[in-house]
Amino acid sequence: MSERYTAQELMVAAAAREIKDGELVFVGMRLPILAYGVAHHTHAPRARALYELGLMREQAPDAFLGTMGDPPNVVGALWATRMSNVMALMAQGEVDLGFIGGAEVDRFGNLNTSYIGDPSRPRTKLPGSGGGADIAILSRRWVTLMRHEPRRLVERVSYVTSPGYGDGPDWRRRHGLPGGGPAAIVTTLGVLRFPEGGGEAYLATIHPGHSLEEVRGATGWDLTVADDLGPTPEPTDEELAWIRRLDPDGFWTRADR
Amino acid sequence: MSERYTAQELMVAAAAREIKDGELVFVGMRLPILAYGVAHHTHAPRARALYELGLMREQAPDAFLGTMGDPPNVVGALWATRMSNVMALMAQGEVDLGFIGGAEVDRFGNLNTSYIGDPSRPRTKLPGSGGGADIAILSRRWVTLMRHEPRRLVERVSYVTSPGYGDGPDWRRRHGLPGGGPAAIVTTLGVLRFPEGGGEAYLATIHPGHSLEEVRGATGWDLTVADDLGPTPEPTDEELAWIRRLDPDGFWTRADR
Amino acid sequence: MTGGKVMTMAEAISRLVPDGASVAMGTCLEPAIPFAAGHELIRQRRRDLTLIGPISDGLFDQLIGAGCVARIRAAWVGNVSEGLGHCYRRATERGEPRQIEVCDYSNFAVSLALWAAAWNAPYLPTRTLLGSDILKTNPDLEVVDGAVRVRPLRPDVAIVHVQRSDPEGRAHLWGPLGVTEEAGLAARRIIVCCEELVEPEVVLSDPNRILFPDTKVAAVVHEPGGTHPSPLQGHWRRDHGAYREYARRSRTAEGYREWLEEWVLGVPDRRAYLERVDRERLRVRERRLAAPVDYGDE
Amino acid sequence: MTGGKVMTMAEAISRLVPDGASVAMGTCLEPAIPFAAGHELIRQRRRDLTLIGPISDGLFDQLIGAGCVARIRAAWVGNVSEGLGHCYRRATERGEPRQIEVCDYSNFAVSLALWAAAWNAPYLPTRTLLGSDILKTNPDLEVVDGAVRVRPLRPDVAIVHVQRSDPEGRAHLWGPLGVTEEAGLAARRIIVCCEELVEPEVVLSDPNRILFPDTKVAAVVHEPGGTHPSPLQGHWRRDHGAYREYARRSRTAEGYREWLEEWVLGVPDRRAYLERVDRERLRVRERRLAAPVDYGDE
Repeated sequence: MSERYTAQELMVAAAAREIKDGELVFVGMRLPILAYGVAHHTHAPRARALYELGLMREQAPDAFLGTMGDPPNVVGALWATRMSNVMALMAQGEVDLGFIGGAEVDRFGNLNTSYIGDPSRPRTKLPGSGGGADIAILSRRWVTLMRHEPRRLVERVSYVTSPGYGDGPDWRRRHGLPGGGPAAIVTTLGVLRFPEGGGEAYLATIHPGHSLEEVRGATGWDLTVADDLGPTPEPTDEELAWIRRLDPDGFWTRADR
Repeated sequence: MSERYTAQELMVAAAAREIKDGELVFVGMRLPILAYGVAHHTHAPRARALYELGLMREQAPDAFLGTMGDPPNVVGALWATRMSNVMALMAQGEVDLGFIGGAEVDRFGNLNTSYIGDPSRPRTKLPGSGGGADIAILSRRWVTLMRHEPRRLVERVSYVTSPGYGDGPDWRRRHGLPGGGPAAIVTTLGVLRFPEGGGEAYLATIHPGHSLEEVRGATGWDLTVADDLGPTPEPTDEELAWIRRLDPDGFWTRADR
Repeated sequence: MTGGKVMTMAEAISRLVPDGASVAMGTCLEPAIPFAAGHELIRQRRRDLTLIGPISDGLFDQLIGAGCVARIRAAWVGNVSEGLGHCYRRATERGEPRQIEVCDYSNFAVSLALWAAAWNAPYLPTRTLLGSDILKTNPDLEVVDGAVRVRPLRPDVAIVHVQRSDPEGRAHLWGPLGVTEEAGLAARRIIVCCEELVEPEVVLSDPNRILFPDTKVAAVVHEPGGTHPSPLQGHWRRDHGAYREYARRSRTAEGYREWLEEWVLGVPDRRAYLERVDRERLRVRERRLAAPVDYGDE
Repeated sequence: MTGGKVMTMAEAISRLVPDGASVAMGTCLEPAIPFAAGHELIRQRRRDLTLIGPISDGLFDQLIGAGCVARIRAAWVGNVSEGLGHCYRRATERGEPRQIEVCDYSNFAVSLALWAAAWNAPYLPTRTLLGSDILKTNPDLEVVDGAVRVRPLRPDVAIVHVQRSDPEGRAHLWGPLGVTEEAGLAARRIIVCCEELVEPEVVLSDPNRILFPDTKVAAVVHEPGGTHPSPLQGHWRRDHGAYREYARRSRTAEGYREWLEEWVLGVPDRRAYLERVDRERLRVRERRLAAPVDYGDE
């Protein structure tokens, strides 16, 4: 860990880099809102955002957003409409990249944001899908962000809210899921990716200041590691400047978040 | 026939009286637009109109309308929206009365506005359903207006665009049609009605100046006649005044229309 | 103003509507019909089109008469104030100028078919059309378990005329919307014809009034008066006389051809067409401004 | 202004939301949440409600904690900026203050379920939710022929907060619409809460912006500030601090009860509530007016 930036700031920068210029991005709650803002203001000025509550934008407001529904996110929008209309675009395969907040993920990228334990009397009730399942099933590829802990990165999630690759590469096709599946898991320790065509997550980069042993110890399955495993690039000064401008009080990116 | 009014004016007045105050009326093309205007300005000031192109009104504009989409029909509307939204209300059973223009009708009130003869090479190609089939199937009751000729009032239509009572009283229930079915056929010679619960049309009133023999001769089936067969009430002076105000050039109501 | 996706009608039709395309038009029903686009299709002698729409007040009849059309997917084709569509009759009854295939719908079914395509649903189930013979003359409708399954209709192009758009196709339309929103969402691409071409600030000041995502819009054509003889709220009243004249003259194939020569083939573009119309009689002069709306955010 | 369907929040809730009712709220997602209506439901000790909505940013959690709720039909329940819903957790994990039933949806599925009800369709088929365990914890979802059938959701009441309405309930809402339109059309009745109660001329000047038919609207409540702590375009920013405070205090059942006493049970109505909020900090001051629109017809 560096004193230049917090783990959250590194995650936001890493998430932002998943966005390619010109893409249509389905932006979920919380950190992804900030990631889209950073991407727009740095390397992806033409990336567009869709928000499930019914907005399309081609630029991020130069303002703090606690939620996608904060008033500055409406001013300058290219379209303020119904949820079903933005979902329509995703159902048509128009969304290149979606972001989903995660609570628990497994080696095949299946996400659980619903129940830990028996759904009829769960040990922990999580908030639920929101648009997560829709993004996981319908977008061309998607990325999730979460804290890297053994209880979060597990061998097999007990409840699949937002399907990844199910039990292996062919599972999505067999079940008729139209979208492409997860592309990356950005955690507090590293970035996990999936092989072309789907399958099991592998560790692609480790965040500066962390070790492979630490990552393995914090992962609930026997983690595959990329042949070319390297460090996650640090946030640039420009990225950090934008993160701090869009989140001036560290609402999302303070070290204690 | 009187010199006080044309046959078309009598039809409009008779159609207007089918509208009860406070009802929600699905207003079709052409004469029904005028009928709603007359009803609103005379006995049914609180009747509301729905127009399939996406309008709801609680008053008729004091202006000539060639179509429901003429600009005066939008000013003062209670709702300007999508077709599917006004159809939603009808699908929910909220529409008390619908009007459908007819080309050919049979004894059970089935309407054909599509094909005379074989559909693959019709003798006459009529314009089609428009919203007619939707009204016939979904509204609580409906009324059609047409010229009274043997080629129009036929034993059995060759193509059912907008279903009436099919082949008898139980037909709609058997086929799952939610709406109530036809209530009246307003013609140039009289008004035909249907028995409670549906079934075969009978002659309820004859327009002044016409005889039962004339009506029977112009009907393509052996027409049942009401026990209390009487004359269709003439248009009142107030009704005629409104008809002529809303159709000042006789666009819809000249004798040669 | 130019730039963005702005082009002439001739360019838009030439680039975006090939022979054999399926085209949604007249999606507001009686108002805002893109006649200028239809006439350009005729001038460019487009062939084998599939026309999609709820009703068409005149335009589909003209395209059928000109031989542009192979297939109709609509609820109604004719002339709303005058009645039958004479070219439609000649094509279906006698195969003149060519045979066309008709897939029957009701208005609601057209909308549902477009929503099915917009949402990428395999079909939408409804109780409308139960008991109608429309089920027999449209293979894309099927009764299963007591409901009619309406299969998706995905137009290659939707052509709409709106009151205003910016050069990127952020379009504001007001008045009755018909099936315009679902047609735009269902279509692969949209051609926006606009009465006024405005700066982006104008349309972005009211994002709730933007009809559909500009990502679908492939061309913006500034074509004032492009809806004549159909009306456009805030701009033009309906030209009932022109509809009557068309109905009268199109009663015979010869009359139709003369009408076509006079009003379409013999004029190079919409500007020249409008010079032949007594437009001032139709122009809306009184303004009725909507109450202001405040999108303030801070 | 009075007359029409105007009544107080206490009257509207008392007349239109009985015990056991199904209620759609929070249909715009994060903005325009009718907190004032929710708090009145709590004060009137409504019981056995079914809550319907896509996500609920705080409100459903509060109603669950107060024991008003028997069933949740939603895609997400929690606190968008803070995370988990602590009352939701206590109810589902430990049955405190009572057991609740959860029917899981995704956001898109909530919308489709409402559209199915609006169109009176038996279900709507979609490919979303394929492969998700949500299919196992919601009996109103079923996979048939490779598509998920989403059955209709018909709320007894939809409660919406809009920027302005007239006394008959012709409501203008702007900003993100979420599932508000389909919730209103699907519902048997609508309660419109409005920031401004205006003359009919204001809303009728822009009929395209009217949300849904006033025939569905049973009550109009003039309740300025009724969405706090959620935002309302043109009027109020989101009170992130209030969300944080609620998350912090509701972490324990005791903390929640103290919060409830202080902010809901101990205040008679919204006016009194707002006196406790530092509102000026949240008020939108800058105006951003939409470009004018002309509905002229002659």
